[in-house]
Amino acid sequence: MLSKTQIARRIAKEIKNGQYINLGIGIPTLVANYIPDHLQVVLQSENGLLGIGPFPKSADTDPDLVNAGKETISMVKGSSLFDSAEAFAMIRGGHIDMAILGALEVSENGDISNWKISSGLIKGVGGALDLVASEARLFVAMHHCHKDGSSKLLKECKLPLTGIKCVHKIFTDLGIFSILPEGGFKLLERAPGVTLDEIRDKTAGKLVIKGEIPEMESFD
Amino acid sequence: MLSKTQIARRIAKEIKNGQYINLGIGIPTLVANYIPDHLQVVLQSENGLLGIGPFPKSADTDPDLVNAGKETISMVKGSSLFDSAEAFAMIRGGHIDMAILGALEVSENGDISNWKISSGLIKGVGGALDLVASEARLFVAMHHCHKDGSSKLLKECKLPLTGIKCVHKIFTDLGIFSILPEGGFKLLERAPGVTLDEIRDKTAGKLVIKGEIPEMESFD
Amino acid sequence: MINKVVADAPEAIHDITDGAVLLLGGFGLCGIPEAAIQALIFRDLKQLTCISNNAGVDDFGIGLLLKKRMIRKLIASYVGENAEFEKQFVAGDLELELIPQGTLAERIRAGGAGIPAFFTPTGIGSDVAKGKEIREFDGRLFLLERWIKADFALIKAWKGDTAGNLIYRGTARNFNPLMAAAGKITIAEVEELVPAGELDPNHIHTPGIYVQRIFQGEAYEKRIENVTVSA
Amino acid sequence: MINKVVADAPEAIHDITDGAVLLLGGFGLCGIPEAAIQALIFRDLKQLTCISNNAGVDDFGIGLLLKKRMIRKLIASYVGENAEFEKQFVAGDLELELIPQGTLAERIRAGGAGIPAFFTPTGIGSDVAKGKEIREFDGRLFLLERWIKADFALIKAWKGDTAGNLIYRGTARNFNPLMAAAGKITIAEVEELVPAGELDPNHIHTPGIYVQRIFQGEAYEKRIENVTVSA
Repeated sequence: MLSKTQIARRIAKEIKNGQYINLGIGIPTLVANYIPDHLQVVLQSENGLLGIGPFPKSADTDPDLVNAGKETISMVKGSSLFDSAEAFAMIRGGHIDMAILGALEVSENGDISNWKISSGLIKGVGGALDLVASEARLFVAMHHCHKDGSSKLLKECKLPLTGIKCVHKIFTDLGIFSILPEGGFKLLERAPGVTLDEIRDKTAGKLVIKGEIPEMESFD
Repeated sequence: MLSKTQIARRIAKEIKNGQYINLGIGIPTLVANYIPDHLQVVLQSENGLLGIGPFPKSADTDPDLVNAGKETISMVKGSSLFDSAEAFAMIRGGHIDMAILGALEVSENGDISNWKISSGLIKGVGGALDLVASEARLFVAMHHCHKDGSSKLLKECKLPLTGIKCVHKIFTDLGIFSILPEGGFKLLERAPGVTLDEIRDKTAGKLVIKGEIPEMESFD
Repeated sequence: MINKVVADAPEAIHDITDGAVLLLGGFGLCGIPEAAIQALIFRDLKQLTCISNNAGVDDFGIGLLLKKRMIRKLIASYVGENAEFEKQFVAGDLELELIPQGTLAERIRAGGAGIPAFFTPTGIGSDVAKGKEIREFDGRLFLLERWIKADFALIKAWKGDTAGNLIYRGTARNFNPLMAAAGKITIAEVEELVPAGELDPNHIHTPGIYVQRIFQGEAYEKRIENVTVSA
Repeated sequence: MINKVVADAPEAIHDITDGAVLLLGGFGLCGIPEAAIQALIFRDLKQLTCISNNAGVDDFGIGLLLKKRMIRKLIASYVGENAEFEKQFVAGDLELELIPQGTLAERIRAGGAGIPAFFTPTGIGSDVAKGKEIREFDGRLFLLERWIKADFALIKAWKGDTAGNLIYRGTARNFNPLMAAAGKITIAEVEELVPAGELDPNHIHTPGIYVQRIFQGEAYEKRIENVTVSA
């Protein structure tokens, strides 16, 4: 079973040279820390920055420089700043290659629900709807199950939908799954030490296991 | 009868403090030279400048600084530069207060035709269609008649229309006219030495002359 | 150049009335019109409609207007950081319209640019699409969204000049430039106000034509919502 | 940062093929991609569709492509300065689509921004509205216009960096930033190319994400169409 950090590290391996990437709040934000140095990739913050750098030193925090999670950040060499309309023109216009988002539920045909809800109130939709409707390759990073043990990989989402048929791959603490064109979670890799039975047990939607399923390389 | 320069000088008197104005090619461009110094007005060039200044000294011409007529210009203090989408967002979005355009024909209900045509080819539409469709107050500056002596103030335009029911006032070498809500060119002022008969004679559309028509102050 | 300078925030906002529709710049607490908000809470206004990406936090930003119960309706993309908001909403005292962030930005941009409606892919398949016209272009589905305009836009920039030209700094730009163009009366506050001609025309983010009033604010707190640092 | 630098104009445009749809930046001769146009005329291309505000003059700008009869269709707002264009058009060798300048700009902006269609007041009552959907919003009539995208966008900036970030100068900005976003492959030429990190992120007009290739051009002529001076 992977920790949040390990999920982030595993996703980082999927990143290709030359990509422009939007990282959602939560586990996706952690991915930034594990992108291999030899890759030239650019992280977008939808509040108006291309080229997110590491968190700043304490003395360098700048209230005018935050990411979409309202956290203080830094810029890298070659960054550019712009307004919110331009930020989403980039997303909607198909210029962002990949989006990595958290989710509350994913359905076996690739629908996603990731709206936060409390007291019956949807707390917000943010920029996720724009990202899932864009042409960006969409990866989901999340725990396989809710805290009560129920599966987040469902036949159909129960919560309000963020997007339909848009998820490409799902990275959980138990494994990696792609969405089959005809529907179904296709298991690609298992997390170290996780059995097929455990994955079967914790996946409520249609699970497809074909041939030998490799175990992920372990993380130090 | 007014010269082009005198038409421009007369229009300049209509300009009010605080206005943002777009000046078309031809007589309208000349208006810039006669705006009273005590007025704070800003001239827009739809190729991306607010704050057109005078033509530059010969040594100061800059190929990267031209107006919509592709003429070298200068900037004033407080100018701003922007792209063509922003320039027309200003126009279409109702931020430009007044537009002064040339015309080939104006109809008695305020339609305007100002497309250039040669060899049966419309040479272009430029930004005029955007200006006439905006909420800017639209003044037309033109000769009263074509070179063959036929009137440009018509019952209906014969050339392709640039806009409908959009002209507020017309300034010609013979006089100043407003468009009546019910249709018709209402004569407001005569050019120095021009008789009502001459204006009647040279106006093909419905002309409305009510009461005493003042003669313009003469120009030195 | 046309001089747009007013003395201070109270003068700038003096004619905002009950029931007014306001655009408020900023993303979270970054780039918000602190001085205008402070001036607003000293006025006994009611039934405001506030359009802003977020609702601030309980004791800063739009949260201050919420606490004074000046807001009847909030149009935003995310309101998760504000407990006061949740309380009033659950009690039924407050109306909320949630809009995807990119659609919110584009609708405001459309308002300023004279585009009454546009098609966007965002929201297809979600509740956002309910009741909206859906149409296929080039084999994909899109839904029709309308422009957003407001009586007043309250925005914040870094530097400004007397002609209303504005330059923002860092990610404090966010919604401010779009809102500048979509307000019937746009009120800009800046950290540094300079005479017209001192800003490089090529660096200006918001041309002065969009700004009706400008003033220099004082003692900006610029509170950070989440301080995150690396070792 | 992703390095977008190519050696020169011939390399940058090497894969443009017959029948390609091109966006070309500039207004008149101001801010046009001189080097890319020069490289194009050395290639024996046919049946190009060129989208640009103007058609250049007979011996400069897009006029050079016209003279070589490389263009089948021109989409522009004004073509009045080019006699060669008129000759080919009257002979029936060339197709022309005239679009109001603001609509042209907004359609290209929409192409880059993922907006397939939008309503605009421009053209109501004119031939431009023929065959287009007309709809009333808030008591006024608007017509529906579609996005414009292209296989390649050829644009020109003042300064650029290796990551493709661009800064324009004066009114040479015009259509270039919009076209940058609407080209599947956007080729930017600059007068000065600097390493990533040398341009102030706050001054960048076109973020590098829109640019696929960048090179520094040589010996820009920057011809002035109408030199006008004051005494």
